Amino acid sequence: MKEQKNIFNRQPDRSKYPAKKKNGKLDIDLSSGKFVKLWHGPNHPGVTGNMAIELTLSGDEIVDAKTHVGYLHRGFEKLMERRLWIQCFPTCIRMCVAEPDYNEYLLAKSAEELSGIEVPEMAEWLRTLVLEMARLQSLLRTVPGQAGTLSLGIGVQWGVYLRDLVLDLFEELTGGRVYHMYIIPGGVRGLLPDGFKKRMEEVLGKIDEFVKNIENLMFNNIVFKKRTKGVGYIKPSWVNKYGIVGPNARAAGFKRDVRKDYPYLVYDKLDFDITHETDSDIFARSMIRKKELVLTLDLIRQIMAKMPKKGDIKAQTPNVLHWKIPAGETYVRSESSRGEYGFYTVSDGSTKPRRINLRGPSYTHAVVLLEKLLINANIADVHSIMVSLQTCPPEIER
Amino acid sequence: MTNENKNHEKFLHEENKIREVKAPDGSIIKVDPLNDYFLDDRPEIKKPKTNKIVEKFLNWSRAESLWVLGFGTGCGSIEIPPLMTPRFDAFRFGVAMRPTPRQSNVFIISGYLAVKTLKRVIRSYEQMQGPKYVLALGSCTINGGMYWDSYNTINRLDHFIPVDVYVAGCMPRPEALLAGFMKLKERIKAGRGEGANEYAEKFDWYKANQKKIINDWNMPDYNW
Amino acid sequence: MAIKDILTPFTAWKKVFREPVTVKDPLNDRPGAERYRGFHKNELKTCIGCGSCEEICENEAIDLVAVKGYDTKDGDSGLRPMVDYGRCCWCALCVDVCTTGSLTLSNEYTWVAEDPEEFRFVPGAENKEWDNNELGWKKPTPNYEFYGQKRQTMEELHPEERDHSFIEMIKGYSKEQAQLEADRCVECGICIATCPANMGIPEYIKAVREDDMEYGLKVLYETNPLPEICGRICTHKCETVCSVGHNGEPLSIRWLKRYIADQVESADYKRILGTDGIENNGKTVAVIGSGPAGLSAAHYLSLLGYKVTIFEQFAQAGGMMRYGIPEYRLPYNQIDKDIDYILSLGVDIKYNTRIGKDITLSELRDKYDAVFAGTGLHLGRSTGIPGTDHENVYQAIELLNKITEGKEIHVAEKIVVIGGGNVAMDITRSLARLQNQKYGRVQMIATALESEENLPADVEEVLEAREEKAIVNAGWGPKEIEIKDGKIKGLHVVKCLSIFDAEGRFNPKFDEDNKNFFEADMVVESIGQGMDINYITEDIKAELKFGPRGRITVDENIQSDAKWLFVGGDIIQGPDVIHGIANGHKAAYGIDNFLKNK
Amino acid sequence: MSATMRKIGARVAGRYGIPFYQPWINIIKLYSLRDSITHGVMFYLGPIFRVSGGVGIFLFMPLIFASQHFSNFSFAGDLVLIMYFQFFGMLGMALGAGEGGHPHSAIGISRGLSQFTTIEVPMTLAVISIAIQYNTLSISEIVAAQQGGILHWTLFTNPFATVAAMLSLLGAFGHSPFNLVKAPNEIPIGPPTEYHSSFLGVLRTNAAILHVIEAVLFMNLFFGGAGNWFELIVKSFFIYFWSVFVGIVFPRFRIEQSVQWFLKIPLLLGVIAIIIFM
Amino acid sequence: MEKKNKSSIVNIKSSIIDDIKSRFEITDIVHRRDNMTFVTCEKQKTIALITHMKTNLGFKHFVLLTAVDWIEDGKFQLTYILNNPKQKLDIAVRTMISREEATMETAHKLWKQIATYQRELKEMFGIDFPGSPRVDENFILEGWNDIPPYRRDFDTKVYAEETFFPRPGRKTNDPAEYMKKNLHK
Repeated sequence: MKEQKNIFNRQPDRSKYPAKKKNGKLDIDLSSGKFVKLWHGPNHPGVTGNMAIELTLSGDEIVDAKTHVGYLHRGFEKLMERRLWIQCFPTCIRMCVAEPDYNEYLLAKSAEELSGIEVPEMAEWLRTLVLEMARLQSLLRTVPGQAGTLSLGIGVQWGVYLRDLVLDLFEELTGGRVYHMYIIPGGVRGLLPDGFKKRMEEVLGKIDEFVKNIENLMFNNIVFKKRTKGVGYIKPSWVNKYGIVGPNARAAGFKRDVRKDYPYLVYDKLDFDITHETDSDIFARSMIRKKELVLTLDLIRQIMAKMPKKGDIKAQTPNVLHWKIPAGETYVRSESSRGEYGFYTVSDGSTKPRRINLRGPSYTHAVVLLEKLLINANIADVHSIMVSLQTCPPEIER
Repeated sequence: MTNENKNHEKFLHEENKIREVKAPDGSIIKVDPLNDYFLDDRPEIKKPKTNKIVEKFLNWSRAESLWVLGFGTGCGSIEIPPLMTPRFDAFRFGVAMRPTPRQSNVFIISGYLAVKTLKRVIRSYEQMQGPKYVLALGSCTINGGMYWDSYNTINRLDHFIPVDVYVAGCMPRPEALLAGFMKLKERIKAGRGEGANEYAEKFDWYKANQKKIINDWNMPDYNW
Repeated sequence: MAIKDILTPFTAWKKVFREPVTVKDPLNDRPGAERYRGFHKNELKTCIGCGSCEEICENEAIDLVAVKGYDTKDGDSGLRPMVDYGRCCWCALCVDVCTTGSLTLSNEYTWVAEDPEEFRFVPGAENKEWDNNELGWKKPTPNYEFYGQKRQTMEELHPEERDHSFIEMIKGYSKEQAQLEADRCVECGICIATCPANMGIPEYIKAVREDDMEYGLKVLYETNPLPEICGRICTHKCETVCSVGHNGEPLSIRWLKRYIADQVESADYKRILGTDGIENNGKTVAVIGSGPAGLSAAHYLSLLGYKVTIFEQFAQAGGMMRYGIPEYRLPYNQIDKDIDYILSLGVDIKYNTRIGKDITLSELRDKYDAVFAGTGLHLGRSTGIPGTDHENVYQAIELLNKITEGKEIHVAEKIVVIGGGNVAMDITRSLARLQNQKYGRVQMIATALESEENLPADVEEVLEAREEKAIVNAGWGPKEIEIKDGKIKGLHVVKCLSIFDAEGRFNPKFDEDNKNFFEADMVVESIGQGMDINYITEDIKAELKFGPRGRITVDENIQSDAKWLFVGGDIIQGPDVIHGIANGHKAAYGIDNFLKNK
Repeated sequence: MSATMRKIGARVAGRYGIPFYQPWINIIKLYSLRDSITHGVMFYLGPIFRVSGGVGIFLFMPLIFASQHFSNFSFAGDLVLIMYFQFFGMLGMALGAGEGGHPHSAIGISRGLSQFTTIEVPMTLAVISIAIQYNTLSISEIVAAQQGGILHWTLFTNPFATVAAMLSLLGAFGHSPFNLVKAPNEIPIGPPTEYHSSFLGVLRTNAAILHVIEAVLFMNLFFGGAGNWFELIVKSFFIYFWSVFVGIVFPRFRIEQSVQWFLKIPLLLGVIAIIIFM
Repeated sequence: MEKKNKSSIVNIKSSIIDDIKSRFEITDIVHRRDNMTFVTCEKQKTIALITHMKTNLGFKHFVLLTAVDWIEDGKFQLTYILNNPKQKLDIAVRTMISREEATMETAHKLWKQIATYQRELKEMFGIDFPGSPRVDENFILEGWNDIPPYRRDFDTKVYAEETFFPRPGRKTNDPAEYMKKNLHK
């Protein structure tokens, strides 16, 4: 494991850093002119979503960082306490813009688990397909996005174009472009349209070719390597301390993947192994995401091959207009492209949920971990570290 | 943004509080940071130029090169990257993303507006220059959308900043967004894009609405 | 510093020469996918304004508003959904829950406007250009519903078990069967207006769902004092209009009503309905006939504090319910359960007292403050075809009366019943049972003027009759009963082409050469009943006005022109129980405010 | 010119890119904006310096070789003058933006200045080596010396100087590996954060002139000047294209990395070039 | 990883549960799935229980901390969910704290992200965690002068109607009433 390798491989002189005050606060007396307070604010073109980081700089080194969230707070958990279970279905999707399908699946799964409904087999396959396609379109945006932070623009252009093709496939299957509203408590809302498999194969072919291009463009690009190797290093010991999950943990060598550890839907019928890297810096994390991309392509192909032809899509649930779910609580988790994504649902036997709480991976990555990583990083790397952790602010404040 | 907001004292950071400072010549100066920071003069109404032809030509140029402020306020901002990339290339229509409010003249409000974002939106809107236009996406700006009963999102956008064009859709598609741009161009060329003047005329009404919602008027405390 | 790292990025340049992938003209050459959720469309004809789309919408984006050209009528609330695109999130739950399937989404998605008020519209009414593109989101097909389309099957006695005994045929719902059936209700309330008594149907279905029988009973008794009876023999108009019935089987409202009444013991009726300590306001009302109208009037009058006395001509109360309807459809102990509760409210009843014979109407007029006449139709009508005077030709009503009183009646080997209504079916199936008991075989033929589809009897009645091996042969006009040496040989019939002529008056046309002969040695006529109001003496009759077919006309609170006389039930309106109950209910309030401002 | 470059860049990304007349529309629109807020005199003077730098170079640059009115005012020491004007423009920008008061512009300026100085080093070395080689300081003579056939271009006579200059050119144009000055992702747009409407218009016009002139300068110094208009356009186009060619496919260096990179290879080449002709 | 069959997970879990039961009195154990159980423990013992689980029962990964507002019986229910990545087990510890003076001792030393959870709970529910770092900075809401919004007695619909400006001119009517008005008086 490489220690943080500084380009000038000399320790920055600590003199200009503020000493730590007794209560852990750094005594930065702003008027001393040594420090500049800068807001990597909500209006920054680089921020994915709205999250502000209050940086205190001395020269180009960041001395202290505080993440401010709350720009996208809509109080989902409060709204969902006022809505019937079926009405929570379209509301809970809007919690995370990058991957709406995981919210749908988790709400459906917790409702089914609490009320003991069995989902038909065809619906399970369709759900896995939709979840994998959601992971695909999210990775298509973040893998080249990492290069985009270093202004390698064309990678992003290709990636977002291909993501758009995947969105078209979503549109045919589910009827919606980004918010699919497809996985409903009890099953799914439609079978595969005809000719879907052929079009899917076409798009996957284009994405294979894209992965080859990205490899040439990003992964053996001297400047990209210089900018990402050794930056934003996560010590393996932090993984448990900070609750790091998903690709960021796998980049630090931990073999943790909810799809493998707690198999849900039909993941136990698909054979794949967990991707992992060892030196956990930005380069390793983007490498992990590229491997995940390749893995998702392969998974989708497997699903398409093994999927049964016909089958009914929805179990018979009680009348949704007054569906009383028996009292109880459950925690249901799934693996989104950013890590473990879980719903903690409590129902009190009435027609409305008592409490639904989303455990998003960015909750720890963006707030506590990012503040730790940014200390003595360079101002130019703030944005690339944030994107490498794949933070999605609406998940933090819901 | 005067200081007399009713529950204002509760949320004032210490460095913004009114304080007395001893001047070098010994006299005491009362410093009220919030007033000094923000010039409180009202935006003047700038009437378009007299003769029609020049105004028409300028309007044409304003319509052809729309510089959008890259501030994704809501969930619709996920539909803006596809707009800028190969699939629905908006550069062809003269649309370009500008990072700073100073240089941009179209403000895309891409969905719901939390109160905290609303404060930044107002501040960015006031920083924008000259003939500025607002494109409101999605149903959240028209009548509150799905968060009509949320305590933290505003219901109607036209109460806070003058809006030029609304695009329907719960996250309108990029094509609908482009149609929105076309409509905006039409409106500018027809000379109806006077949002800035409208903001100046009804300044007090807008300010009153904004004050009713936002209680914490502290601005990030730059230290110089 | 691998050389490869410096050079490989340049491979990206090969993309320059490839054709760019931008969509040429994005505005109009990228239609939504075949299943895309675009803007709303609604066929206003099939929509019945049931409001279930408004109920499921979590953003309250849908309001129900009146639309020009669609007014409220039976089974259609006349309201149409208006969608507010400042709230809608295009989740299409309203399309999936729509009971009639009229609301769908087109795949059009571009709508740009400068004025925010424009985004509220009634789909289908303001002709938008996407009203007729048929691509777009429809309700997903393979068995995808939000509420059960199929009814809970009600188990009945098999034909073999029931065709020789008079025990009750329909067993009624078990607890979780009733709850599953009640769960299918979308609480739209369209059935309330169709039910003549305007019962709070969604209310008591909700009570069944929440298993709160006491509240259910309270709701029932608000508008219908005879739930047990009504739960068995009501003509359930509400089920024909139930919105769930449009795309699936309607809710079995009648059986649910019966389920509630069955669950509650008659002992604690009083406790639940809180009707024991009603102080009497001194006024007295006389009720003639203890049929549904009479009983319901008596119930509500005694609730209002009046002292009610009922005069019944037969030995037991119940009128047509007891004497007209055989026991396998309506067991007598259920009738007694309802009637005993009403009597327990302080209503006294005088059996075997016939008005006009023992007491005259004018006596009642003087002794009581108001009189309610609900005597019903007890006289059978004869077809008047030759041979009807033979002693083996009976009226259905008398036979049914005798069966109820347990008297012995003549049951022949082969019997023909003339008539196609419910009463005809009742007499056919009762005689079939008696034939089974006596001869072990059934030879019954029921014939009627009307053709098979528009037989007046309920569909399931005809079906069950056929199950009990009675032959129902519709579409024949009776010509003549052939009598040979004192015994009936059979009935000559001839094909009936049409029953009513252009103006709707009853004069059937026959096709003479298409003859048929039903061999039988007993004939029963059941072509409708007449009323015997000869107890109304001439002087009172002068004050009254008579409508078509001799029925007394009354105003909307059932008051005849002789102010003190209220007339209700079958003699003024409608063939079934629920109309009687509704009239009784209205009459009670009519009498109440008549006596208040007298 | 810059529009065509952006169009080519767009093509790599697979999209159509902006119509070629777009930059002119942008400039017109910028002048058409109604109100503009100034942050004091210096803020106002910044763009003026910038434009004067650009125009200055334009004046003293011999565009077409040996044609009368197009060699405009080229005199003996104009090479040094042009170098001075280049740096003068950069300085003007720095002063103006500093007044703007936005932290991002402050950082942008510190980066811009440090990067520009490091670019100057190999550039001046290359220029000195050429001056020594043709022992003259006037561009027109240098161009004259390179006439007659491709072999006479400085590219071949003094390859090290050309390569050093070309690499430093990358930094001058501010394309991708070294576009730290504007750095769209890290600090929104660097120095011109505060500039808007007419000021920005001035800056934009100057930027267009500056890029073209620098291409022409390099053409004259290293690629044998231009005989006629067509040759001028083609050559400057390719020189400009070189920086775009590299820029599109490489991400951005951090400031200390770019400074360090410049001081390594291009400096070495510059020194060798000088030694050869010493 | 070899495929663990169902029974082995269950008996590992039961051994852990018994271990916990012996040390701390825990009530109403609910087995939601074979790898998920909910356990209730009273307020004082919770942090000790969690530290015990973290140190020597291998529950290294902290999943989430949240609060559920049982307003009827005046209680907040705090749920700590912990996960044992090796055994692939989840155990959620529930504690009931009173709604009026809602305080809970802080657990931020165990995991770093607990501080953020506690900050959010302080702001959203008003549950105070004395000593947790930066607990009283406003985390999500800015300039909020009403009761903490996630409590159930705060009605968000009423609040939205008075503060924000709902668009007037919307009137809906109920089909049953409408028909009642038109068809039968």
